[in-house]
Amino acid sequence: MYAESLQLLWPFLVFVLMLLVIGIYCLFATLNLIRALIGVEILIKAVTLLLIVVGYITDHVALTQALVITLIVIEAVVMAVSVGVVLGIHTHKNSLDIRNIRNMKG
Amino acid sequence: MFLNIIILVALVLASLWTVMTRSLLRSGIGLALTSVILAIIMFRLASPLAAVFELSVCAGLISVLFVSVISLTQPYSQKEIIERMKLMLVRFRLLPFIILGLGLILLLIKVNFDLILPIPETERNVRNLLWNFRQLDLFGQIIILLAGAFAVVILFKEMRKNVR
Amino acid sequence: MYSALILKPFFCVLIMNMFLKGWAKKTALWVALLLSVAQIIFAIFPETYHQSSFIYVISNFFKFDLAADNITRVLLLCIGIVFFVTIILAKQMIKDDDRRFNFINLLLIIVSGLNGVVLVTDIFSLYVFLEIVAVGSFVLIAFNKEMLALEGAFKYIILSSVASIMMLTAIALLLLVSGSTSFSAISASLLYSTYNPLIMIAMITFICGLFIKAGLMPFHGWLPDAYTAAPGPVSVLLAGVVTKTVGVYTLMRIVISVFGLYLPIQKILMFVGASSIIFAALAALGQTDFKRMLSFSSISQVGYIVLGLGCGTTLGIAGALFHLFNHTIFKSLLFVNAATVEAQAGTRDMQKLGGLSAKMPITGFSSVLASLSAAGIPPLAGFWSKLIIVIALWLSGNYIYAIIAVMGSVLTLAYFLSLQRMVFFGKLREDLMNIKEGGLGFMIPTVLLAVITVGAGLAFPYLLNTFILPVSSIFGG
Amino acid sequence: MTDKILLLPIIIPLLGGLLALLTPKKSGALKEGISLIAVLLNLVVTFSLFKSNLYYALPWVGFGLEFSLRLYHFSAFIISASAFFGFLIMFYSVVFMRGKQFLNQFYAYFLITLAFINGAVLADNLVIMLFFWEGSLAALFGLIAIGGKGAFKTATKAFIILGITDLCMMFGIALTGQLAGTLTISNINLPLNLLGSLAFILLMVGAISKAGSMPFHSWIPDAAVDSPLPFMAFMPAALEKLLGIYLLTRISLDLFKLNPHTWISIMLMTIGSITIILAVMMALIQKDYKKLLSYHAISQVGYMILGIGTALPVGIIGGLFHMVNNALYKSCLFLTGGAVEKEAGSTDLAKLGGLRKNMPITFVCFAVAALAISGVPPFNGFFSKELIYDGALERGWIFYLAAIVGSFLTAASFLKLGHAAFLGKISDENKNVKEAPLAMLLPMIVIALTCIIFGVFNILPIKNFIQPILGEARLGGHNFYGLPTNIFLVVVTLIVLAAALLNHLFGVKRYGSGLKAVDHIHYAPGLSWIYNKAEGRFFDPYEIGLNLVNVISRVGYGIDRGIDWIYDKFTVNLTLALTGGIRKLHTGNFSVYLAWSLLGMFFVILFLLRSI
Repeated sequence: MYAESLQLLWPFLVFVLMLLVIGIYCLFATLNLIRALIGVEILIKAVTLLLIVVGYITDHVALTQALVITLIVIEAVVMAVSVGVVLGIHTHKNSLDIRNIRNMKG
Repeated sequence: MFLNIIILVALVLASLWTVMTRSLLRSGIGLALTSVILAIIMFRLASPLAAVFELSVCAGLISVLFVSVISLTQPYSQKEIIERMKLMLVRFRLLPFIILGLGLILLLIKVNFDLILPIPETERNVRNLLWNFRQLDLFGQIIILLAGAFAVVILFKEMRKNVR
Repeated sequence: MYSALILKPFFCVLIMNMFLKGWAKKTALWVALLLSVAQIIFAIFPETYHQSSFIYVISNFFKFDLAADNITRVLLLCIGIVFFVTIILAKQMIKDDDRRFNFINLLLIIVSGLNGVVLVTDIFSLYVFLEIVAVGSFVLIAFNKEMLALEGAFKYIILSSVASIMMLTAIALLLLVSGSTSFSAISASLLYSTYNPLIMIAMITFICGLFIKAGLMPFHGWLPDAYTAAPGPVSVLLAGVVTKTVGVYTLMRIVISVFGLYLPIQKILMFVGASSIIFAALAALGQTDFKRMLSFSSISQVGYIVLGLGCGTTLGIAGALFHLFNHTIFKSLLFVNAATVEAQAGTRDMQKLGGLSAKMPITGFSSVLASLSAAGIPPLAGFWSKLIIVIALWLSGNYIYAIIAVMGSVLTLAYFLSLQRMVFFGKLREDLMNIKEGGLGFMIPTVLLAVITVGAGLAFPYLLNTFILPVSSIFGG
Repeated sequence: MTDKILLLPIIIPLLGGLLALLTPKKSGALKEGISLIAVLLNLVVTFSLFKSNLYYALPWVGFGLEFSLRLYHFSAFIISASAFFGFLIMFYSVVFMRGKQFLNQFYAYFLITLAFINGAVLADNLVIMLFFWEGSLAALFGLIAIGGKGAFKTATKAFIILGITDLCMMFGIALTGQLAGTLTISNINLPLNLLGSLAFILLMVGAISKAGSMPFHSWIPDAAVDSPLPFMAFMPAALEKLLGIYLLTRISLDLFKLNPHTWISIMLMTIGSITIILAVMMALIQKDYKKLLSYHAISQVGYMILGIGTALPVGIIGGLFHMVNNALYKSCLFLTGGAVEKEAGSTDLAKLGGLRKNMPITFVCFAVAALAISGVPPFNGFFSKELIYDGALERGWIFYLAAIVGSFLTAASFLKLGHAAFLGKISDENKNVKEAPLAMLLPMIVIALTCIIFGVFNILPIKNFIQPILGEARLGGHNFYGLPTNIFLVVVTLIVLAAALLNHLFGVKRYGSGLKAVDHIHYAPGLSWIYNKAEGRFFDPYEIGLNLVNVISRVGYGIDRGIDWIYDKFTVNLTLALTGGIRKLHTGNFSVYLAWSLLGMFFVILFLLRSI
């Protein structure tokens, strides 16, 4: 039974990897602060999926669900704070362009 | 399994659309869509409670947060928008091909994980498990919510003062 | 009884906000000060606390799985000291009652989170507390809502989130073999599957996440910006304990007691540590912003700690721990000096400063002490910790790394000398003629930290015995 | 109890220094009292310990580090000597420094230096020695830095140069410990094979840079201008020589067995010879009292290194004796310089002149010390130089030649200095200059007297202090005190000295009309007719010789500045280029930072998968 469920791992892992690549690519390519946050969101979605899949495969569903619930709460708080920071930048510059936050260099 | 794969493909497509769509508003809605599809997968993988949370918090709360922020900020002038459209397309043009290639190649490879899986756990009730074994996490959630409350106080409330 | 360390700051925040808000706005400062002193006393004399006191009865009600050894005590002490210093600085630098109340609340939350990070025995709870500290830090960096501060906070948010993703991925993959998230279960299950590539990747992903949080050289991009842009007290807190606890201590704990010291991991740690030492020191050499130079110096010093850890011997880890403590003290001191200079002179640009030593003798002298300690000049504390690390590297046969460590020391000296020359020595500029020594709120932390730096250097043999022993106890059991 | 007394020479000055640092700024007398009591106690303790053999070991932090101190004839000799100089110079500085800035720090650093040097000499463990050694470096930094404007830069320069050489020493100690398997000095006895030679060179670099040899010297002349003057008499002239040469002797005699057939011996002698010639060339063209002396402080180290480098008993005895003598007359010279600076207000030779009448005692002390450093019999410098010549001639005429040429130039430059400062006509502004106060004269007189005593009764130091260092076995029954045995060398020396005098007289006659240098007849009445007679003949060779000397001096100057450039510019520019590159990489764009992190992780994973 273990071996059988282990075979499920690879396809799921591939999709998790695809989501991760989308998120990272978004972080690299975007010129908009909010879209950068959306990229982070997609990364978190990928990890959530991975946790659920691992719980399903190892039959630790209760544990992973508990972890995922905590994770979602934390995600919400982090996003609220980040949005606050982005709004702060917007009040200063009246723009969401990512090139506004390259003042500190060297 | 076949159905699972289809839903997963839908998930990836939704997230691609989220990242690549031109309007930020649509991007926020796309995020909600991604969350909903993820919740469906969670239901199918025997994790209903997590799915409910995902639906209510991520698809609900966070999407509302994003959409409201996007509508609060009028990001660009008209000229800027046109200029950025082009830039955006150039920058994201590669992404679908990368994802497609990556997915196809990796799915075709057959990988065997030589793992010894752990023994299934005995406690099956999520609520009992959270309360009995993961009390520290619960407590952590409360603290971080408190921190979030202060963050909102500091970052949002005082901001109003400054703007006026 | 350790759960009280997490609970007390939390309940203070709760009670102050729910029932006594009007009264608490004036007194929050003193409550926090009291808590910090209590934490310092607890860290030094853990036996003095009575099991039967009220707070412990309450805390026994919670079923927290916490553990502490002597390394933890050192970290608790560091947290207590920097906590204390930050409160006094906040009293000096934040004048508005409302804003200060918010600051203290967040500070208490961060301390609660830091104590949690230090004490937990579960890898997912570790992640939760890391996030608590991170969220608190985001807000505190952006506290003044100046443009640069928001910029620093945003970079920190993105990089820290990516680090969290890495750690969560690792946790999920480790769950595949362990079925549990507690340290003991993971380390037990790793015995059978260490050399499985998937597990190897999981371990290294987790470690890389911690590298980002600790700000080691290729992973450090956010750190100088965040430290530079943060308000004075927050820089002290961040540089003094936050990155040290969140990044370095966690790295130590995970590598020593969960993953175990495997040779490839050791090699990676040493390489990353050495590259941090050299490149960050070189980057620091060219800075003109006081705090930015200190931030790069911080990266470089963390490199020493990781180098000592990667060495893997008892001596190396003892040296790393001792350097962690020393670094906390002298880098906090330097950031306090930076805050003083910025408050008094109105600028951090070192090219616009000069000759301050004549007008600000205490600040000038203490910064010389801290710089010399950081550069490893005997008999200050920094010399001993670096010496132990170098000896440990030499004895374990890593001659090249030992040489790099010594070379890094020379570079450290070089940039601190240029800092001293630009800020405290030389000719006093005319527009700074009326500058005065900072107020009492600056001087108390300065003198306190300077005394600890000198004292730790002189009482070194005694301290070493209290540092060597805990490390060997970890290896023993 | 008895062996714990070894801690006293370290603790007394250290405590005194800390107390001096803590005394209030206004109570000048208290500080002076504390400092004087500390040096006096130190003197008493070290002298009372003089004949004893003690060993004190404190089980310390473990892992091979033991806090062990060892007192035997050599270290007892060195700490007594440093206590002697410390006492006299402290006595002198109490008056000299009065009214200057940073008095607290001056006394504190002075005493702490003394404590650390005592510690370094007594230490019987290489790491403990390194600890005290580095500590004295930190105090040195402080002592230079309190000098005044420009002093901080000089202090930094000294710190960087000595820091780098101490780094070499650190590696040397690590290597020695590795080779010998122990860090306890008295248990180490290594052969000079390939690694051994490397360890020797690394340790040697630390030792000779402390002593101030070329090419690690360039901070000393700068410090002479910027730092307080008693510092110059104390550190570069006396204590650093003692410490550096002490270590050099220890590593040559005890840690490694240096013998005349090794290339290391040749290398040491070469370093010594080059230092002698180049530094004295530089000294010749100086126009400042202190700067001229400081170049001599470098040049004299060359003799000591040459002497020890010969690896022959006669040379080593000569080198050690020269170390003592140099410390005596060089500190005496610096003290006279201090007296002149204090009274006349300047050390620029162009502004001085004719001070002989106003400051007779200072002049006499100067004359004694100058004669001693030039190697005129029967002063002490003569005897030590003769011993070194003897050793050098045995190893090769070229080294002897270098030494004798150095001697000639030394004598010439001191004639010039003495003439310009004390003889000649006094300028109007210096008419009212008075003799220095008694407290400043006393140390000079004591040291000058010691110079004479060590010369006339040279059996005293050589038999009691220096010969025991080598031990009976190496001496092989020879004794090196008394009059020089090699008459040929003595004759050559005398000829050279006479030539220097002649040279000087011609120079005065030819160029000194502006100075109205008739006074040189007072200086050497018996030689005036020789001078008159030889004027025509010697005119051209003198001119040519002077030009030649000038050219060589310029070359020496170039080399000196070149070395300076390496320290000052090259390393700085290299680091600046690296720094600029790294700074350019920080573009402020967070996706760049993210890319570094991910690339870092990628490579780490690659490394890991490869290593499985």
